[in-house]
Amino acid sequence: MAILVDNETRLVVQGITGREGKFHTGRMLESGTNVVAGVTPGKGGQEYEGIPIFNTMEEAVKETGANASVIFVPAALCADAIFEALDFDISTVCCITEGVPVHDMMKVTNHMRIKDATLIGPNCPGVLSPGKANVSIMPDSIFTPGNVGVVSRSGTLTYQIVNELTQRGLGQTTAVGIGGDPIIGTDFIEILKQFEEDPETECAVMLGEIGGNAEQNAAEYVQSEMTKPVVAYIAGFTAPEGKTMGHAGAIVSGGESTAEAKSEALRRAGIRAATNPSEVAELVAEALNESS
Amino acid sequence: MAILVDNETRLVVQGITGREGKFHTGRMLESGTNVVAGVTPGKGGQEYEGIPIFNTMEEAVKETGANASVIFVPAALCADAIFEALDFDISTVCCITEGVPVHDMMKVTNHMRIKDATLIGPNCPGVLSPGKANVSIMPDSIFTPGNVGVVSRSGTLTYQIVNELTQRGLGQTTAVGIGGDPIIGTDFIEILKQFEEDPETECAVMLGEIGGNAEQNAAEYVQSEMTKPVVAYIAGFTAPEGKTMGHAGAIVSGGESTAEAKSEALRRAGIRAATNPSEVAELVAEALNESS
Amino acid sequence: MDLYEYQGKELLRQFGIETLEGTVAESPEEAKKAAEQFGGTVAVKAQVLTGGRGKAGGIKVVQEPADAEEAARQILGMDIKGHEVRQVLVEAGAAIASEMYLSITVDRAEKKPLILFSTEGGVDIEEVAENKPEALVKIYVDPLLGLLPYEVRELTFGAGLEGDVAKGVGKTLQNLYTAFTESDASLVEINPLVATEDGRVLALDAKVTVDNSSLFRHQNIAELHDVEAADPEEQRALEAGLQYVKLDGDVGILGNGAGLVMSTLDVVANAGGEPANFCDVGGGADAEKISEALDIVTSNKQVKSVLFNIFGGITRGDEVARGLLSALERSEITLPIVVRLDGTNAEEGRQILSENTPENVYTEETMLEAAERAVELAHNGRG
Amino acid sequence: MDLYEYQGKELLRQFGIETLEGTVAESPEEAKKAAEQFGGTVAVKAQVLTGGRGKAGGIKVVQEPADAEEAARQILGMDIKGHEVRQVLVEAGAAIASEMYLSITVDRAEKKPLILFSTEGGVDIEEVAENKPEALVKIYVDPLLGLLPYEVRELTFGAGLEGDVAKGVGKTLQNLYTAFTESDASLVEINPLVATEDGRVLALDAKVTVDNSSLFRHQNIAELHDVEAADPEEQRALEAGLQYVKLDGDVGILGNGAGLVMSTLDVVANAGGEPANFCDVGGGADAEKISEALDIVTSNKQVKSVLFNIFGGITRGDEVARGLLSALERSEITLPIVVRLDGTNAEEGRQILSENTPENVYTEETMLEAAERAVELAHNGRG
Repeated sequence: MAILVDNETRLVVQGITGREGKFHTGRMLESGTNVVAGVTPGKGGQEYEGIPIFNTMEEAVKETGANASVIFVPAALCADAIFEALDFDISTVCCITEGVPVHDMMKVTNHMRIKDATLIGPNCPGVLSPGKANVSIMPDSIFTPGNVGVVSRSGTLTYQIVNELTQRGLGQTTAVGIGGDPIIGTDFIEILKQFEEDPETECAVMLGEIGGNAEQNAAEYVQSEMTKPVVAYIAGFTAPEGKTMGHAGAIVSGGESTAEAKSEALRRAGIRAATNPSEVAELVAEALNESS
Repeated sequence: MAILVDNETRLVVQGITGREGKFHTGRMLESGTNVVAGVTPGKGGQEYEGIPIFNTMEEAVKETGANASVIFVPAALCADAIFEALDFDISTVCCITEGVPVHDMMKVTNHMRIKDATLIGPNCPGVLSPGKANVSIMPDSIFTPGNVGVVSRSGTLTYQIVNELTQRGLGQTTAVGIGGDPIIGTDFIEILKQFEEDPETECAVMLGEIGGNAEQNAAEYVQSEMTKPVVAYIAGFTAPEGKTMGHAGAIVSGGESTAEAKSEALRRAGIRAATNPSEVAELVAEALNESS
Repeated sequence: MDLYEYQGKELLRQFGIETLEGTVAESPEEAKKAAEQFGGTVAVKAQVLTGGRGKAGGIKVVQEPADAEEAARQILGMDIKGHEVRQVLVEAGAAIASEMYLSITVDRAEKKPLILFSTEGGVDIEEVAENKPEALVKIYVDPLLGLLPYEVRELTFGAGLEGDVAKGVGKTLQNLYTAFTESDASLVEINPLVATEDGRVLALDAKVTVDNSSLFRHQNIAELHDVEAADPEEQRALEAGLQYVKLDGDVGILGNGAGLVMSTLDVVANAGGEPANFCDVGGGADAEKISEALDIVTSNKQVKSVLFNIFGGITRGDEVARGLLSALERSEITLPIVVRLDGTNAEEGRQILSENTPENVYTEETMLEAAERAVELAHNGRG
Repeated sequence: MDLYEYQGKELLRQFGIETLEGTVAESPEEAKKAAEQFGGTVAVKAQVLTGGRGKAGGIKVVQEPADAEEAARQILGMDIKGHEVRQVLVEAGAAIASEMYLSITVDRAEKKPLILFSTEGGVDIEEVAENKPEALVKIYVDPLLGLLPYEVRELTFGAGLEGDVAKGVGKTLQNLYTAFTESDASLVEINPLVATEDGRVLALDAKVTVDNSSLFRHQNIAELHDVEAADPEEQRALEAGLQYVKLDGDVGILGNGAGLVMSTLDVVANAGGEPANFCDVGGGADAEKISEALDIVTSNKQVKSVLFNIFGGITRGDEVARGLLSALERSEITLPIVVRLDGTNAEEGRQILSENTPENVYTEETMLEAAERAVELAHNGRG
């Protein structure tokens, strides 16, 4: 088992003929992902790495039965690409692109309330279920199948921690990069909920950062609803107020959005909150030992 | 039992201080309806017939626990009034006003997909459950409690038929006037579904007219999903093509939208379709006899 | 409210849609002058608020200004499905490469704008839908999101368009959607939408219907209402706030409520009669309104008898009876009038009527009886 | 991107929001001229992209033009939280009856625009929220519907406004919402929004932040970016496509990925060091970008050591090592640089570095070790 993407995933790459689209399609194929289609308006009828390219999502879904998509189109076109994916009943949409306008994302996320689908991102590394499907730009090589679910607002920090988990022999069910923007399709809570429901996941790792209060909301959820242990780490203790730290959403703008406040809230909710990234794997091992 | 409105109904009148609002509030009170509040912006703090008036729906709901609303505000302001009612969790909204712009209604009805509420109308007589609640402009005196559910696109035609039912001793659970506009909040199907689920309703009467194909859609639903007998009558056999017959939505614009096509479709679906209004009560009596 | 072709095109141009140059002419001389101004081939097109003018000979394509004058002479004054042609649109010619169809309507079941497009233009779209459904592209738009770029691509790719034509159709669609929403239209139709040989995309015809309920926020469009073209009875009813539709028969019909009046027409037809009109006087028992309605219905010289069908709901039967009597006192109608009163206080109402009625007024208890009586009286009247 | 008060007001005026008359002055003489032009009381206000200018003495209200000149002389050149004042806004006076607060922000959890209003204006809204929550009206707007009339009433009635002030605030709110969406703002704040004694409602201050990701569709706003006011290092990083934030410490920090760099800062702080900056070089191992980033980080004279933290994911460790070496060859940095390489092909990368590194480059295997080493080297450098 895994969440969001697995052996049943039939992936369409939106923006498959761009530089990023091509590069990562190659890598997703190498990871054994079932990439069934690409979409680039005007390039319908062509192929890339043997994958048929379509002009529209409608055709792609109709011809290939695609059920998941990953988006590499330019930021200005992402909202349109997401709406298109949602309209043809793609159930998991990962938008990798960075720099999508916030107002576009407010429209998209509010529209999603009438859709039975999950949007991951934008500005995210995507979703990877080791040995099953790689719908992401994450390096497959550092992953290994196992029973730890990882959900994170950042990319390389996730690699860092997954790598340490793997080196310690702690494999993963699925790693989900939910993205570093202020408005994202899916917050921590929704993913933690799926990990809670996934029979194979035995421990969840949550990697947060400064900005907003998604971690606090997740803490409340964990405390009241989750039975599985959660290990967390929040980045950005040294971030000054009012400065955007790389991610558009990583900005301290009030007491609640600091790393201290978040770590504090997590601990109050009974979550093991690491003080530095290298503690995470250790705390996971500890949690798994205790619960087994 | 009844549908949509009953003894639990706590009604707020939106536009209570207008001419129509005042008049019908009086009548609804006379029918024993639990009118708990009125809303007219700028008249908050006043009273009408002992009912407190509020400036906003938020206050009205907070102060009185209202759960249903009836709207008498001018057509240009109806969409806003409906949005306001929906936003404060009113579960049944009846918009009586005629002449609401079609584009406004498209926005309203599409927004309703994220709301767990029922909008009846606009351009409708409302909903009346005899002996329980009158959230309508219908004359309470012609109704009597019983086991026939009535759903209709028009007003006086409904009175005509309810009167005949009552005279024949066939009481009603609830009568719902869904309205005569092209875009309405609730179509026949949703109401028929509620009658099917309502334990007290034993037979449903559907009063349609020319324009659109809501009756055909309802026929399909009745055939595949309903166990209770349905009696129908469609008005407008003599209506010429392209002419609006009083109701904005009553216009023949293609073969499907004629009274013949609709009656034909109803009969194919096993529905007793009357050829004139006075047959309806007879067919209801027949249907109830057979099913008992 | 329907717009004339030339008005519809003016509206579309305001939203950036290209059309051919054209001038409205009310006389053959004006048509000639317009043709001279454009030079070369021109089309002379009847301006009427009905379809089928092509088949009726209401469109002529000519080469010379003198021929345009002659064409206008033939078309002006023509009767097309009961509509008198009082204006023609003289339009410059174009080298047409292909004809397409594009429209946006309000879909009642989906409660959304519906875009229809076909590469088969200039023909009846219902025929295309029936005979060649694969040539028809249908797109439902979410009114809260508006038309999205991918939906435009759905249409252009779905129809197999390419190059300039794809771009031109895409741009036209975006502009048409804006025109549709900004004007509160219930229909905008371009048939044919043409691609010219030099790659432009133009609206060769335009049919625009604006939602009557929205005219309060479109004063400029409301002002386009052509009082002269309207049927005089319908125009008078409109001004009196009555719902009125003229029909061909001889039984005048009035009642309260659209559904009840529609079914009254049906019952009259069932009884072997032919309704002369649909007239909904609405709620209340306002004597003035009833008398105005009676005047309008009986101003139709074909009418031989009148059926007044009232179901007393909120308005009680006795009040209605008094309103009716007061209306009858004011009017000088001698035609037989059958009154059917039912509902709240119906008996009291009938009592009032039976005591005070003029000779030409008959009362009945049921719709069927009333219809039969009215039909019989109309037949007698034909005598 | 933050706008200056005068730019924000210019934007709000374009959307119909009233402000006082004002002129930007870059010298005391210009300020005097402006004050003469307006006559009477004027305010001289420092234009800086930070809050708290009032407390810092950056706003002076004066009666005479000569006093305006003197006020401008004092304010121009002032340092407010590290921002040099290079312009003042000289603004006409008004008879103020009451001060209010109005803002629209993007609410991250609800994913909707959030309107905040309070009749307590001119003060910190977070304090109002804490101390007097009943004075605060909060409204979430559905971005697909836009601001609805009833929501405006929620605000005006909710705050107990009446008469002209209620109307003026309602109109201001509608205009502000349009400004917010049309400009792709992430914040529009008017504090105080004032009612004048003659019943007008005016924006006395304006704080506008536009979403950087949307600047591609707001060329006019993007052009307002004040290159001169920006920190030179941050400006250079911006132009090089690097994510860079200047801090106060002496350990320069670079890495790939925002989350990883943020946590590197934290680990350095844990090890007793003080980060000098945040610098995310992004993915890839582009030697040119790395060398530019190193130059920017070390151009800060406070920096005593550099920590370069790379997790090889897509980019393999050996490639990163080669890119880094090539970057180091180009630069003339003599400061100690600690390189930590982990992830894909990390060992190969470390091998390459150990064979070819200049003397001032140290390699470490883990973040913790690398941070400790960098901190130690910085301490030594302080000598």
